[in-house]
Amino acid sequence: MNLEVKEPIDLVRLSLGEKIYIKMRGDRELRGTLHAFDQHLNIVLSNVEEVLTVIEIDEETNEEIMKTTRRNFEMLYIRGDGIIAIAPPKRF
Amino acid sequence: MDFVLPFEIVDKCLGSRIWIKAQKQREVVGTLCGFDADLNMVLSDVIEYQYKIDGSIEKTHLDEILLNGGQITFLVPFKNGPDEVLNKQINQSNISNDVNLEIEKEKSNSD
Amino acid sequence: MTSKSPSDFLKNIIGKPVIVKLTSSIEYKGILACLDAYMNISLEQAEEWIEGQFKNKYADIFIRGNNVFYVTPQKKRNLQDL
Amino acid sequence: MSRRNDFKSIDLKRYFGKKIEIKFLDGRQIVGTLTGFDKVFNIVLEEASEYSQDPSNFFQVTDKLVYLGLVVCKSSSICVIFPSEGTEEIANPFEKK
Amino acid sequence: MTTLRDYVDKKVAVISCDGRFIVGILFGFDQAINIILKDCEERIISEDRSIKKVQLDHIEILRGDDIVLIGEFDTNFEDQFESGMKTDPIKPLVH
Amino acid sequence: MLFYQLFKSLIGQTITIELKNDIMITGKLISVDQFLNLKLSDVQGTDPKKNPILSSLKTCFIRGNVIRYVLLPQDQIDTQLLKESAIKEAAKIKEEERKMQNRK
Repeated sequence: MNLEVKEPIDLVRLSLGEKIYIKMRGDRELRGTLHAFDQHLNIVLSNVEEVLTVIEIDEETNEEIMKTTRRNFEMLYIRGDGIIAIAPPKRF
Repeated sequence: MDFVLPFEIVDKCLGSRIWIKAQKQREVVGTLCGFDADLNMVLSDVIEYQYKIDGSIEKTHLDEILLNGGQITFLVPFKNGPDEVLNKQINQSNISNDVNLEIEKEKSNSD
Repeated sequence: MTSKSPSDFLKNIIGKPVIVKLTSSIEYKGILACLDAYMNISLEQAEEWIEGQFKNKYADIFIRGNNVFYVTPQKKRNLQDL
Repeated sequence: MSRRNDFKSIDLKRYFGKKIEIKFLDGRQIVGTLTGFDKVFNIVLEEASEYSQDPSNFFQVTDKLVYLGLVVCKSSSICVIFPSEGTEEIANPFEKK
Repeated sequence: MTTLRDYVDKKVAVISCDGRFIVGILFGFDQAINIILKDCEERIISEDRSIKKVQLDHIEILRGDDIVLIGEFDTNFEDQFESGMKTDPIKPLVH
Repeated sequence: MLFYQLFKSLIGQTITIELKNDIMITGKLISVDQFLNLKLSDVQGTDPKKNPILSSLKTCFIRGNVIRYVLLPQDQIDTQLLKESAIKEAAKIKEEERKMQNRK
């Protein structure tokens, strides 16, 4: 397997089998082990933790507060068009 | 008035200023250095305008950028952007055909 | 020297510090490792800035092209890296 | 049976030299004289003006026109094209009485 | 192959990207999943999760890009609707 | 092709799909096409209390581009095979794009 990063997508290829961080639209972030990807960035991750950040307005103080909710999935297919960025392992 | 091709106009604008209206209430003005078939554009001496909901405008100056053509809504070649154009208040009640539309022409030195 | 076509512009800034601004206004500042026809970008030592505030640091990051608004050379290396 | 390879849904030649209006996907709207287009419907207008947008609601267009002049419109962001002549605004049929 | 052929002339339910729930007879479709529905009725789901049936007096043509899902409608589900069943409103789809 | 093959290998399995409008649907996968449109039978809302209206569907056709996630049955996925196929396909795509470049 050639270890060289010549194209951006090579960065994803080199992360196969590793734990990666994915930033998605809708303020979602995923962490999990990468098992598959294609040129559209469709992806399969295992042992996934999803963090969803929601901004809520506190009725009394009318302030914006950041609330995060977490979900876990054993094995997840992710459609590529929702992905903004991917960071390989040991780096986040 | 003869038939012109869109890309011919953009080609003629090489080296001149161009005003780009982009998605999400953004505008970009710069000197057109180059472009490709997807209208990705290289611009220099750039000003980026971000129009906000509260009516304020955020301006950013940049030396040179590669702009993603997918973000472009439309282009105004040879114009230097919102600061140059005097906001003309052209009153026009509605678009119905019997009301003849009075557009006050302002022949800017576009060439 | 103003580079001409998009590909010339890219050849000149590969390996240089750049700012990548996304359509959502998030900015990534880092060394441009490579870029492809879809404007997918990979950066090294990248910093993530949201609404002018530093958020995260990534040794490597892949950015999907359809989210990119523009790429621009960083004027001067930011102090954090020195 | 001749295969129609490029099905033309709208023949813009009819509007050449006429005043047309274009609404874009991001809510912008302009009016100008059609002077050119290509086969993917990138469009050139001359003597064009833009209806300035209501800053508080960007999808609401005001009557204020800002003169632009020569304009090149990107086909992928065009939503609606119509001739100014023969178009008039009607009451909103969906308004709850 | 996934096809809508076996839904033609059948009662189907369609969820659109702006969150509408429309029931009708599938009159036609194409590969881009543009569809034509006749004898349509819309199920309006309000904030209090109640469902109201509204007859539409027109043929509904929906572009493929505007469609979330098309399902084969189970007609003997009708009595459930009559019984004042409650369901969450359908949110608009954000790409 | 990689994910088309993956979903084809899951035909007959029960999967849960989360859509970009936050609706979650569970059903048995009956077919998939090259756009990754999916067709399910025995359909119901993953949480039937939230959207019982989905139980009015015998089978349903879901457009690929409205899908956010598909929750996959872990025991049905051969991750080693997936990894090898991903590498093979990435190399093939690169090869095709290189040929395209040379021809330009």
